[in-house]
Amino acid sequence: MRLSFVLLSSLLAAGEAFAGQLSIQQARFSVLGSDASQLRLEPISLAPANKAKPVHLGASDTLKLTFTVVAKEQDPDAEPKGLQTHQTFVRFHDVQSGEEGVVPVRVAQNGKAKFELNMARPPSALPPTPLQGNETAPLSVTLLLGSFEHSPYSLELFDLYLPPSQPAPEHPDEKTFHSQPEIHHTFRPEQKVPSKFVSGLAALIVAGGPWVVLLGLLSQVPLSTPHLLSPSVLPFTISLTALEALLFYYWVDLKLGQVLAYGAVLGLVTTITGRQALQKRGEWRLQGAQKK
Amino acid sequence: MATKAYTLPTNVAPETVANIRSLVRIVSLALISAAAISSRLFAVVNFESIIHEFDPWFNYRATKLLAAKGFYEFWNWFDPTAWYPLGRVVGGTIYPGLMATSGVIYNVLHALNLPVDIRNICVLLAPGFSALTAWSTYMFTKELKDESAGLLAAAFIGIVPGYISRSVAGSYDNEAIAIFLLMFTFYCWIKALKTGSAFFGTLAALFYFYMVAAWGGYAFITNMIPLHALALILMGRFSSRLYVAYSSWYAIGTLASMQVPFVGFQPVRTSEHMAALGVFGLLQIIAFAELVRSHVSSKQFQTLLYASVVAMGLVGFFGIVGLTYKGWIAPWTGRFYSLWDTGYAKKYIPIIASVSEHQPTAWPSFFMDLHMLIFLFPAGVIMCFSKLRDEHIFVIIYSVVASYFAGVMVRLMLTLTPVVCVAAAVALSSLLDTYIDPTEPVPEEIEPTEAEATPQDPAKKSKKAAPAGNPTSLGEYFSRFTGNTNKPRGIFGINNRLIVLFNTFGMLVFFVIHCTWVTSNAYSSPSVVLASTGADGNPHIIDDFREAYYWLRQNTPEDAVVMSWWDYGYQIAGMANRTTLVDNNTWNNTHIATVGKAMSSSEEVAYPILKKHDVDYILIIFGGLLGYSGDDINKFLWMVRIAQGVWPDEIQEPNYFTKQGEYRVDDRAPDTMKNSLMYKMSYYRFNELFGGQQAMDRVRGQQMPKQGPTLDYLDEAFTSENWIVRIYQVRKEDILGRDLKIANAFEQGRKRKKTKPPVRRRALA
Amino acid sequence: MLLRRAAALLALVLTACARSSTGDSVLVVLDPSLDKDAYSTFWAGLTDKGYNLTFRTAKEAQPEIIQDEVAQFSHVVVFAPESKNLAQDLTPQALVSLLDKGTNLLLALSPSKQTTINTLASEFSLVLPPPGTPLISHFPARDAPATVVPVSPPAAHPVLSSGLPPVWFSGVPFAYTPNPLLIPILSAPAESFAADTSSDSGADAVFESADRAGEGLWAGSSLSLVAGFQATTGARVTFVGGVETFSDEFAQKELPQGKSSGNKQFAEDVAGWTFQETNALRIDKVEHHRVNETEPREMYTTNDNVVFTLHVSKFNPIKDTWEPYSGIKDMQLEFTMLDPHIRTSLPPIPGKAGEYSVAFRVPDRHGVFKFVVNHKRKGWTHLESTTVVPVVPPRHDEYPRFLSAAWPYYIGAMSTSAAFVLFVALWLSGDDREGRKKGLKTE
Amino acid sequence: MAPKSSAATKQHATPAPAAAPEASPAAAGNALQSLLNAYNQNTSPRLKLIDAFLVFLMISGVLQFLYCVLVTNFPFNAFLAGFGSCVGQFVLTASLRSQVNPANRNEFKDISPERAFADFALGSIVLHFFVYNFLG
Repeated sequence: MRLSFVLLSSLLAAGEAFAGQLSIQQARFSVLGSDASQLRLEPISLAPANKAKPVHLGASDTLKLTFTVVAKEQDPDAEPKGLQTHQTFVRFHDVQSGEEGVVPVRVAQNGKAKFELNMARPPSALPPTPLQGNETAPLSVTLLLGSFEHSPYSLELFDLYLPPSQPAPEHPDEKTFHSQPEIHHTFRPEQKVPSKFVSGLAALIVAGGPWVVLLGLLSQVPLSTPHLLSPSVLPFTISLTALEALLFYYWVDLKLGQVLAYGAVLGLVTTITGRQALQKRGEWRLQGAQKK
Repeated sequence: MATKAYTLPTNVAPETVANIRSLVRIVSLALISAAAISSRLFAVVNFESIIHEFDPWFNYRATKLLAAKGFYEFWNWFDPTAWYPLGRVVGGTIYPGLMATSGVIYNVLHALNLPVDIRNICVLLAPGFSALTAWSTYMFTKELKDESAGLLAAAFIGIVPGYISRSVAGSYDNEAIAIFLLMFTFYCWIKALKTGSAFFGTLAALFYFYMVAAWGGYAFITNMIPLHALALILMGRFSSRLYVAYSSWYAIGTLASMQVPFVGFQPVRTSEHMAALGVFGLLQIIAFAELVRSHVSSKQFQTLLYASVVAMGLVGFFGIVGLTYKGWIAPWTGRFYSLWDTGYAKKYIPIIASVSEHQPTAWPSFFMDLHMLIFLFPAGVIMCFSKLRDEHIFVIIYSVVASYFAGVMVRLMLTLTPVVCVAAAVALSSLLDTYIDPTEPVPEEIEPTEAEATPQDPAKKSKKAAPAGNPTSLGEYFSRFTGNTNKPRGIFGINNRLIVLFNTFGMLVFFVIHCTWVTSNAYSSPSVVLASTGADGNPHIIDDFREAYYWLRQNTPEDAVVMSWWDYGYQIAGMANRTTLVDNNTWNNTHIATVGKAMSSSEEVAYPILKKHDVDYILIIFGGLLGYSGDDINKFLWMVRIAQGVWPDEIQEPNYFTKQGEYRVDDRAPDTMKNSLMYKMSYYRFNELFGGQQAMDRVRGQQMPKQGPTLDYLDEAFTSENWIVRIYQVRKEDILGRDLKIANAFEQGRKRKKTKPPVRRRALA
Repeated sequence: MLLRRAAALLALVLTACARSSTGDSVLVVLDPSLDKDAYSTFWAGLTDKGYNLTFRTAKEAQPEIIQDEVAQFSHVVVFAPESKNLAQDLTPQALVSLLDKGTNLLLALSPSKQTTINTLASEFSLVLPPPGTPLISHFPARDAPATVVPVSPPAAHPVLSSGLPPVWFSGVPFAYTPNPLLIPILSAPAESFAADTSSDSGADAVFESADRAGEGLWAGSSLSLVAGFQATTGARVTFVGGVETFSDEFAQKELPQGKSSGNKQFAEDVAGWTFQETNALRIDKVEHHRVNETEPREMYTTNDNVVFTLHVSKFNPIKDTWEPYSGIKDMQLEFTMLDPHIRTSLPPIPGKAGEYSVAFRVPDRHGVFKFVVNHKRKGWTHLESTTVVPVVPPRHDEYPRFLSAAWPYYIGAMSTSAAFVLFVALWLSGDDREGRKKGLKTE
Repeated sequence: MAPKSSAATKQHATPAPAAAPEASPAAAGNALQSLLNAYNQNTSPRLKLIDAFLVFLMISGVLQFLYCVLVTNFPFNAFLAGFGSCVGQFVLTASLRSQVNPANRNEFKDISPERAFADFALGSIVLHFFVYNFLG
């Protein structure tokens, strides 16, 4: 804002510094189709107030711009004469992205200037106009006149809509210089576990069912347990039970090393007790055999 | 009184004979063990007490950790320096049996105040277990025939190269203990089957568990035993003994095998294990059927019964098939397929095919590894047919299966060797029996004891005599018998016997000589240290590997990441103690393919890959100067293939061949080859060695291009004495964000071409 | 107006004791032809800040810039637009290696000659027009030559102090290829352009120059006049299209609309940024630990909840100290293995100066992960920090036990062993006379 | 296998069932009938004892299997342990049965009932060790 104000004021201030003020005459622009058919032809008014309506160019259309560069002399009634200026540029500026391109215009000695923008062969300086949604951003087209003798002149011509191009080239690392989209890790879903009730029930069944059957069957079998407490057999039973208990306790909490150590000791005891218990049983069996 | 070819001392009490016999047996077993151990020490004698090859280095490293930190730490070991950055859950991806074994030995020795270095335990573990193997083979063969055959078998397995190749001192690998476990498990199985005792069944299960914990080859047992059982069933040899033996083995063994984290649920999930499960089920059904059949005598009922049995069988079978189809049971793994279709691996899983020991066996190596056993082997198998007890059937099946596998994969020669030894021993010992047994054939039998008494002595004697190399001792040994005999000549005459016997002993002698020679020359090289003979014929040690690894250890930061082809991963970890991308435990194909891609693509393509994986150094093996053929350029095509398997459109194998389809490294090599990172790293500055005249690659035997390759993204960091190991450092990114090629050009002061202001607008493609 | 003057004065007084964060020694390399006193304001500004300047001409080799691989000065100024090449130790390579050693450079391009600096510029992705094509602007109309251009600095720029009045510039403009390390500080006015003609008769030449060598017209605000560059080492370089920007003349020269130019302040700002006075950040400390713990872990377990904390401070040139700095709102933390598995914002903790912290749940995937902070913003020191932590699966005893789902199995196993015990007892205690069975059998 | 398997013994002096060769279901029906009778008559209580336990093990095994199939197999190791313990114990007991069964004496020459029981005990203890180790 401030900047433009400065420029403007400087422009006005420059009035007396130079031989005269540059300007243009018989300015008009036209849009030609690919088959040289004239799609649009309008004169350009010098008053910023009534700027021309936006211009749309197709991929193969051509924008024609013709005008005469003149210098307004000090005394108003003098006939302005055409001349060649040092700087006669057309500036294309994308206000949103700041992209900008400046293209020179050839001016004849008599100030006649002709500019063509053929979208079939666009000049390399033209700024990129990538699609935004289904539209390209407008380029504001400005005419710049500058010379060493006269004070400069710039005129905003119109807004120009060009066919879409690729977006402006970007350095691969560019994105790492801005904050990047967040990434969230998707965790594996939790193992789904049946309700405690169900598994509890099942546990009860597994615990209860077979035992009922077992006891039922055992009740059928004529069992005689004469040696249940006989000193020769009991130790073996006990030591085996102890081993089982140890293993169970291993599950509850024991380290492998410990269980192996205790197991070794118990195993030794068990072998001894087992040996004599089984010998005893062998005797019983055989004597039982002899009995008959 | 039967006529005898020669008389034996008769005035000896049978029990003294028995005692002497057992004494001789023990002594000879001891001597056999001694021979087995000592013949495996060539490696230590020729070189030094060092861990060999590749995998052993990892096992060694793991064992050190186990010895230092204890079992539970070992079990939970996560190794962040392997497979960077994926890391490796070591506890869950190894067979801990080997480490556990030497860990136990270590702790026991230290408990006895014998401060033995863990390294020496690892180095000497294999020879130690080879003695045990000899013993268990003895036991096994004893069950087949008799002690004499057992001793022969023990002697054979003790020194046969086929087994020594995997168990020399320092080759600290799973096979070292696995073969012992294999034989002993089989022994227990046979024993259980013979006696039908659950005790041996349990024992078999326990050793099976040990085997599972020790070696991936346990699958061999897992399928051999069911196969045997099935064969027996089909031959109508079902018996309660079989039921007892198999059930107790399978029930306990399977549950036990699942305790090994690496195996996990496989025994109930993968097809490799389904045979065992199926046979188990079948046995239950048959047992039931047998019981009832023997019990009821109703025609219909039996038909009904058979129908039901068959139905059950089918249901079970289709059940398994269906489950496999539904994916509950994993189908066969690739390694398994490659056993049936040798071309399979090359097509679908190059990573497996690339392993040298997975290549099919070359015929000469059969003779090299087994020598005369290879032709005694069939004879032994035939003899098994002659008396066809259950265990003989086992041996027959074993020999058939193992021979096939040995033909398919070099490494499976190992599983063949024991059965060859057993069969050969059976054959040879019955030969000896026939010719030494003094009785001449007469209707009535003589008591077998004497027949047995003699034969194993000459067999043993020969083994003892042979290394000394004077077989004449055998001669005078026999004159003892012949001295006081004046028997009729003829087919049973002593001379004819002697001819045969001498030939046999001759063969034995040559066998021993061959084994010794092969062992000392072929199988004792650590491959970490290479031996060569200089121009003057003096042995000359090439120690480039350790030189390079120690350079890494000394000159690179602790956390440096070293990229190399997977073969060297374990060695880098073990000797250089640096982080690696891939190693010999080839569990992640993609990661290996990534390395393959980096190696086989051009610098600018490879660089981002290297950066992404934080690679600091690249290590390659280059044999071109010395003619060391096992170098990376020769392995290069595998890298390409494996990479192609994952990125088919970026890496194509044909691009690395010339138009004529040759694999060249000279100026006719295609550009893809010349630009590949591996090529550049291998031949970088190679020309300079030849000062002016054209460089020569001694492995490929090709003239190198005049203009050597240049490197923009790597710096040569180290090259070993004989150029076998070359290490490159990966450049840091340019501080001005330029491409390193340009940065280099700038550093060398080359003019950069004038750049134009960028064109902002580009037409839509 | 008065107020602003006063403010400027005050600032000047305050900055009097300021220093760079990387050192005070400055080497100034000048053209023999260049009049040192014509830049007295600039030198004075620097010395007032506390820099000690060492002068040497472009040709003489003493004092050396680098002695056995050690940079002798923390900053180097090269104002030598007239001398085509500099002394032996000032080759482009040497200057780049200076950046590698953390030395900052302030370099003036030459509008007329192809000097060392001009060739060096292309390494920094600057594209210069052919020699002898200075910046020309006929806008605004003014009583200064067309090559002396008032340029108004951008309204808000990380390097420049805000509200800077237009700056006189005379020299060469340059284009640049996109490069995030490059920070355009002053870009040419839209109406300006580069040309080698000095009269309206040159119009055709200007027109033709456009399609000469396909470079197009060197014109418009896409060109830059002063550009900074921050190397990945953190060292900073500034290229100035024309030396005069720093001259006393321009500092005093009045703007067309009669206000004093912003050159002095501009020069100070540019030098201040280049010499690491302003926008200099650093990471003091990185902490990570489990939630409800204080000590960092050797390795974390999957699904742990982890807190990551970063301490950042900023250099205060006025006090010449590093102060905790909480001003960064868009800092981000990545938890990376090969690719970032988690990227989350790392906000400053209110109340704790200079602390940025976030808590997150470690992915359920083991491997060697890295806490990565890589905060790069144009004009600011890049904050990069990488901390490696292995993430491991739970230990064998860290898994949940006694799950309700498995009750039946537990019970089953127990009842089996119970049954076994009972069976053993019964079996051993029972009597088996073979007689019995025989008896049964025979009947 | 069905419970009947355990409910069968290997004794030869079985009274021939009164099953006439007719439609197989009926035949099967009274064949089973006769089977049961035969069993009840001439099985020694000790074998019956064993059979009772076999039934017990089978039922608890089946129950666990059902739970696994119908409800959840989530701690799969626990299932394998529980189920495996039943199956393992079953086969071990079955082995014991066939070993002590006097009818099989000729098959197991060198295994006395005591030896058989010792084997059985050893096997079970080892089995249970692995079971508890795997139970998680």
